[in-house]
Amino acid sequence: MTETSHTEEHQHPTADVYLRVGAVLVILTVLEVGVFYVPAFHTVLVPVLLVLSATKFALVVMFYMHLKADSKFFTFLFGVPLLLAVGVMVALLFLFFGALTLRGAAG
Amino acid sequence: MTHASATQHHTSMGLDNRKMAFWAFIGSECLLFGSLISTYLVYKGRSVVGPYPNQILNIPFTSVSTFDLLMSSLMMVLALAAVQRGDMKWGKIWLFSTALLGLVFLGGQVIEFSEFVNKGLTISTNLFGCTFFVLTGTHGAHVTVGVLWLLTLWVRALQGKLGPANAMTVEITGLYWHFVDVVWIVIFTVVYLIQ
Amino acid sequence: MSDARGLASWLTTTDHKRIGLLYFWTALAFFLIGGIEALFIRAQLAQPNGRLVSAETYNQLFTMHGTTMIFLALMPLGASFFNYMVPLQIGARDVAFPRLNAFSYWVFLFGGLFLNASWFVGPLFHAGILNVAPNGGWFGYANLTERQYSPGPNIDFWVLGLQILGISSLAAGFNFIVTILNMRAPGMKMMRLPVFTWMTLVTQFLIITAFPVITVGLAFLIFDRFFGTHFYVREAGATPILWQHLFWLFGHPEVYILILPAMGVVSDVLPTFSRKPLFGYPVVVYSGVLIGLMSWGVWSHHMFAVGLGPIADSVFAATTMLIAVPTGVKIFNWIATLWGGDIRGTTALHFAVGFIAMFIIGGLSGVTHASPPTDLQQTDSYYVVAHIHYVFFGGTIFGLFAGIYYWWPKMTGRLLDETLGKTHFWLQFIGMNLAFFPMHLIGLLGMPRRVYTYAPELGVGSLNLVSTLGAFLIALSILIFLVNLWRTRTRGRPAPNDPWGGATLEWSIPSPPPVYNFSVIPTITSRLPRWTTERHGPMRDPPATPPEPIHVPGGSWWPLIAAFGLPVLALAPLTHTLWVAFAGAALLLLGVYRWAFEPFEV
Amino acid sequence: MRIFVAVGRLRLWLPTAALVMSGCGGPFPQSTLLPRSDFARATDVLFTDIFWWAAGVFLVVETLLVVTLIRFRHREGRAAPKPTHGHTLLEIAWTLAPAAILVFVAVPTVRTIFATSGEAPADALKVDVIGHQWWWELRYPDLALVTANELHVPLGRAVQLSITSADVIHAFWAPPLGGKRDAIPGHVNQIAFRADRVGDYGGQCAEFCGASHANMRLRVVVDSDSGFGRWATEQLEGPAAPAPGTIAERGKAVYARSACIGCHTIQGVSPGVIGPNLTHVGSRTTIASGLFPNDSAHLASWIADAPALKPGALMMRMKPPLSDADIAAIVAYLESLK
Ligand code: HEA
Ligand code: HEA
Ligand code: HEC
Ligand code: CUA
Ligand SMILES: [Cu+2]
Repeated sequence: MTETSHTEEHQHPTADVYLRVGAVLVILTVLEVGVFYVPAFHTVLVPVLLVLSATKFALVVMFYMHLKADSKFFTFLFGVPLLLAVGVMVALLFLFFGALTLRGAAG
Repeated sequence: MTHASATQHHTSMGLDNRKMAFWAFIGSECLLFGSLISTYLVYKGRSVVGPYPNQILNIPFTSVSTFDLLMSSLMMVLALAAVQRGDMKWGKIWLFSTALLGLVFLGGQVIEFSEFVNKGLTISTNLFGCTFFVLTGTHGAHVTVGVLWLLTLWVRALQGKLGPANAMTVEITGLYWHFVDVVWIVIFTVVYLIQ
Repeated sequence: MSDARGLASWLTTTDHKRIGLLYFWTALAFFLIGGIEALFIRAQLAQPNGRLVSAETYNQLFTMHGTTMIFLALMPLGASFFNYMVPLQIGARDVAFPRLNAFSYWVFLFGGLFLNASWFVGPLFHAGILNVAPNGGWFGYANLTERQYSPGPNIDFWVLGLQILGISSLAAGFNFIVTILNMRAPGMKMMRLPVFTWMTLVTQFLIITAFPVITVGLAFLIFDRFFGTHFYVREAGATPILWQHLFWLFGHPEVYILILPAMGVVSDVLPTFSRKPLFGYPVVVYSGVLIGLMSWGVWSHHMFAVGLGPIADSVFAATTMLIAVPTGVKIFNWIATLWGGDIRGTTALHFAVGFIAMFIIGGLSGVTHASPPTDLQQTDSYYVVAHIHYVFFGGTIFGLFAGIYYWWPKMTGRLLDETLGKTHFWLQFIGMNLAFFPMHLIGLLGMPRRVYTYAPELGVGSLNLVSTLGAFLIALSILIFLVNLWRTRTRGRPAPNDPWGGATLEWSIPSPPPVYNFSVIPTITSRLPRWTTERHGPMRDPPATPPEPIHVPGGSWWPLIAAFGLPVLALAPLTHTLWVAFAGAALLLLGVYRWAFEPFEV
Repeated sequence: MRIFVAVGRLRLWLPTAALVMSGCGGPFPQSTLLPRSDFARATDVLFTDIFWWAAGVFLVVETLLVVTLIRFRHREGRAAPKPTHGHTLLEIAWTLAPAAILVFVAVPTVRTIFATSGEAPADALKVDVIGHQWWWELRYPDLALVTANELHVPLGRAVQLSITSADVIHAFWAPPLGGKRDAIPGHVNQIAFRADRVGDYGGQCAEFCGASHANMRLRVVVDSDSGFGRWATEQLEGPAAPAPGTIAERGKAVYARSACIGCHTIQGVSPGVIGPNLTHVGSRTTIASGLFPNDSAHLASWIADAPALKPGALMMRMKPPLSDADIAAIVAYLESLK
């Protein structure tokens, strides 16, 4: 937690940047759907999709929601709960699908 | 939405009160959607009767919806940029098109839901129905609130009550809208593409 | 408006101090209700085969006792201090969002009334009075709480009521996070914040992250009960264990939500009365943050009997035991604060020390729970009930009473009577040990919790009788406290700005403070602004009259109206009437829109 | 480490203290402090171990607190205290010390977790335990034997319980034999133990399961090996046929034309599965999951109006009501089913 007492006017990106990010988002979405339909990718479908959608997620958050340029504190305010949510998700998946258990009843 | 602190100029961290509250709210929403998505995932493949996801999810249709929502996010940032530079003509246009694309998305969801119901999948048919409808329905409810909010701003703009001085209000609306968009990015991948 | 009197001025108030008082009195009332429920429980269990209440009534009593104490008494009592003290401690004129603050209070009040209305509205549901109150326990385990096994409206009241209360806590959470981070007086750096404010901050972070999880869990249950979904229905392939995970993911952070504010109070009270700065301030602060973070990784320790498998059990045992470390660190720092001090045995100090002494017992029984094999013999027995009450009663309640005796003069301008106060303390101290210590043995001797009766052969009759006597001794002590409050209204010694010689900002202004709190916003140069330290002289207190006029914002009806929409909304599923839902939504929308566009200045 | 376990065993004062405090004396049929199986002993040893660590911490910290309070209490004329702000070494010390103690707690904990995880040798006696609102169904799959509410196990032989539920969540708990496991619909949980003393122990459902949770009790009878064999053989026989002309025979006829058959099994007489199997109900010592002694008076009032005796009992009042004579006949019949 930093002590910023002065008001910073954050430099928001220009419309140009917004458009370019938009284009990348569209391409990534096309890729996602494409990967889904190409049988050759089926073995690596899940990791590829996860990477692609995480990239989209990050792009929107960083550029459209300005987290990249805005106060780091907002990143903290968003990032910690996000990490908690991801942690909870991973933990529950482990608990339910027994990867963590020898003979867990929860699954 | 509260203007309680609109006139608050000095803050200890140099950050706007409402914006900070809103980021905290978004953090909180992460856990809301995190719990919903976790539930969807842990119950995946546990339905004891059909229809099952691969029999019913319409990928081309939803891809279009996804595209639509992404574009609405783009409109939203353009609206913010316009309002910030005081260009209220384009501000109004972009605000309205954001709301419109949101409405299109909701329309798509209505079509999708009714098609599923026709094919025999309701909220009480099986676990897939329960988790799918509650997750996407919660998302849809967020979109609905967003559309109402955007239209409110648009009307204020038409009335001439929205200008660069309220850019923060538009920015916060945008934060909400983009967050709803990123949630959809996750849902689209996790629910639709990873079957 | 500022000094306005009359009912309307309270209904529309946005002054954090008035809202704090509203929270206090409401929470105190709910505490008495929860306590009376506990007395019925104890009277029933005073001997084997008790006949005072029926099984059904008993199940409602302990469910409402737990729910009331946690959500309607302790959380809001904490909230009353957040409201009243946090702005004063950071040198602010109000919270960041005063109307949102009023909204939180009204939602809490309506949620509490909604839950407790269930005691009386049985006839509306073709049942007797005292028949439709929630009866599934405070953690409402599915699938017992599904419509199939709980057909009546009992659980409906519980799920809908908790959903409403969650909104109140969330709204307050965002508000206080922003208040603490952004409304600090110049120079009030984070590491100069009073520890109470720090712990409030951590608590609010826990609230805004933990409550969404229970919201989702409750929403599933609501859908199951009203709309035919199967989130916890085994026949559909689901499992009731999902509810347990969602509940305890929330439930464990929740217990720290309840203890951290009390730890904050103790950290403020001890330095004042030993005339020594808090020992290891940064360590106390960081350990609080750490406790908050770690509380997210231990939830399955409530589920050792579920059979998650040895690896999961081991992992959760380890994370749970680890929490003892930052907690212990706090305890040692408190003792080190007292060490070498000039300890004045005021009532507030008695309660703060009582907190330390009793909380250790609760913490240590927690560690015996943390070991899964031993917990298999303890879980769902009275041993857990003993643990709960040592941490809640010995911990939170003692801490909050320390806060009450400490801050009462600030809040009302009158000092509480010290003799009555110490009588209260000693009776409560003895009473709680009589009431709750035997429960360890009762549990180890094999009495499960949540039983309305037990067999004489169990051999725990006398122990239960002792426990019941202890409970009534606690009741006596609480009566003395109430007498003290009552007498003080008129006969209490008027409080100066600073009756205790406190180091923090709230003591620099009159008791009770004027509407605007600080005639001049102070500039802070030290962690102990009002004390002389090696490097700093004491600050100059703000002048009695403001050098320039201070504008105080007016009140608003809209938070109250918006809040009222929520219980109306909740009535819709209960009464199966659609128009009620529309009415509720309309009220909420109307309130929010008018509130958003109402001119309001700070 | 060893030392502390040894010291721990000395903590026999705990049950003794309980005896003294409770005054009424007598045995404690559900005590966790009088372990009667390997499982219960393992957890008891661990508990003793942790208990002493906890007691040590308690003594040290509370003593420190009290000494501080006395030594530094306010006295007139005392000089202003020195404003100390902290001490890094101290902080490190009181972080590490508890952590070190916890290692001594955690290691045996993990060891015991694995030792008590419910795996039994292949030749263990298997019993399926099924929780119902508010009674226990007990099945011995290898013996093709079904009974209720009174679990018989042989001394010294490994027993494996597979625990589940037919409706809501319950928890199986027979404290002298070991810790509880939840009975969860859709899941099977396991407990393995080897009883080491003949006796008659109490147990009880430990997870809140509705109106009569308090009344969902259980008896565990640890028989000698031969005793267990005798019991099993008896249970395996068909139901005793009442002698012609007796009141019991009339009772059988009343039973066979009443609603009872819809819910209860009596081998060869009725196939119901909602309530407990009554084939050998006469051999049980209690009825209604350990609530009442199995005598004619209780049986009669139970059959007349079960929910009046046990709140919420899912055996509703018979409609139309049975006459007193009919009830007496049924009671005689049931009592004949040894
Ligand atoms: C204010 C609330 C509060 C607090 C602070 C705690 C604190 C702790 N709790 Fe507790 N707990 C509850 C409220 C709380 N609990 C409630 C309400 C339930 C029951 C819910 C229900 O079922 O209804 C429960 C149940 C519960 C369980 C589940 C029991 C069961 O149902 O089977 C467990 C298991 O691990 C547990 C563990 C702990 C631990 C390890 C701590 C630790 O944080 C304690 C740490 C503190 C200390 C250890 C003392 C001080 C430390 C020292 C002096 C240092 C030296 C110490 C050592 C070396 C050990 N608690
Ligand atoms: C959160 C805090 C909290 C507090 C403060 C208390 C306080 C008390 N609790 Fe409670 N308790 C819980 C939280 C709390 N409890 C929870 C979470 C459960 C688990 C519930 C569940 O299983 O679902 C529980 C369960 C519980 C049980 C177990 C029930 C069961 O399992 O069957 C018992 C039994 O003795 C009990 C007793 C008491 C007693 C005697 C007090 C006393 O300390 C109460 C003292 C207060 C008073 C006595 C009030 C004073 C009133 C007056 C002086 C009268 C004045 C009257 C007027 C002005 C009109 N509690
Ligand atoms: C609606 C189903 C139902 C009917 C009909 C019914 N019972 Fe039952 N019975 C039960 C259930 C359920 C229990 C277990 C109740 C409990 O212990 O909570 C039970 C328990 C009993 C017990 C105690 C068994 C034990 O070992 O504890 C006896 C004896 C008994 N029933 C006899 C009868 C007789 C005789 C009739 C007919 C006149 C009858 N029941 C009709 C459901 C039924
Ligand atoms: Cu079955 Cu409690
Ligand atoms: Cu916990």
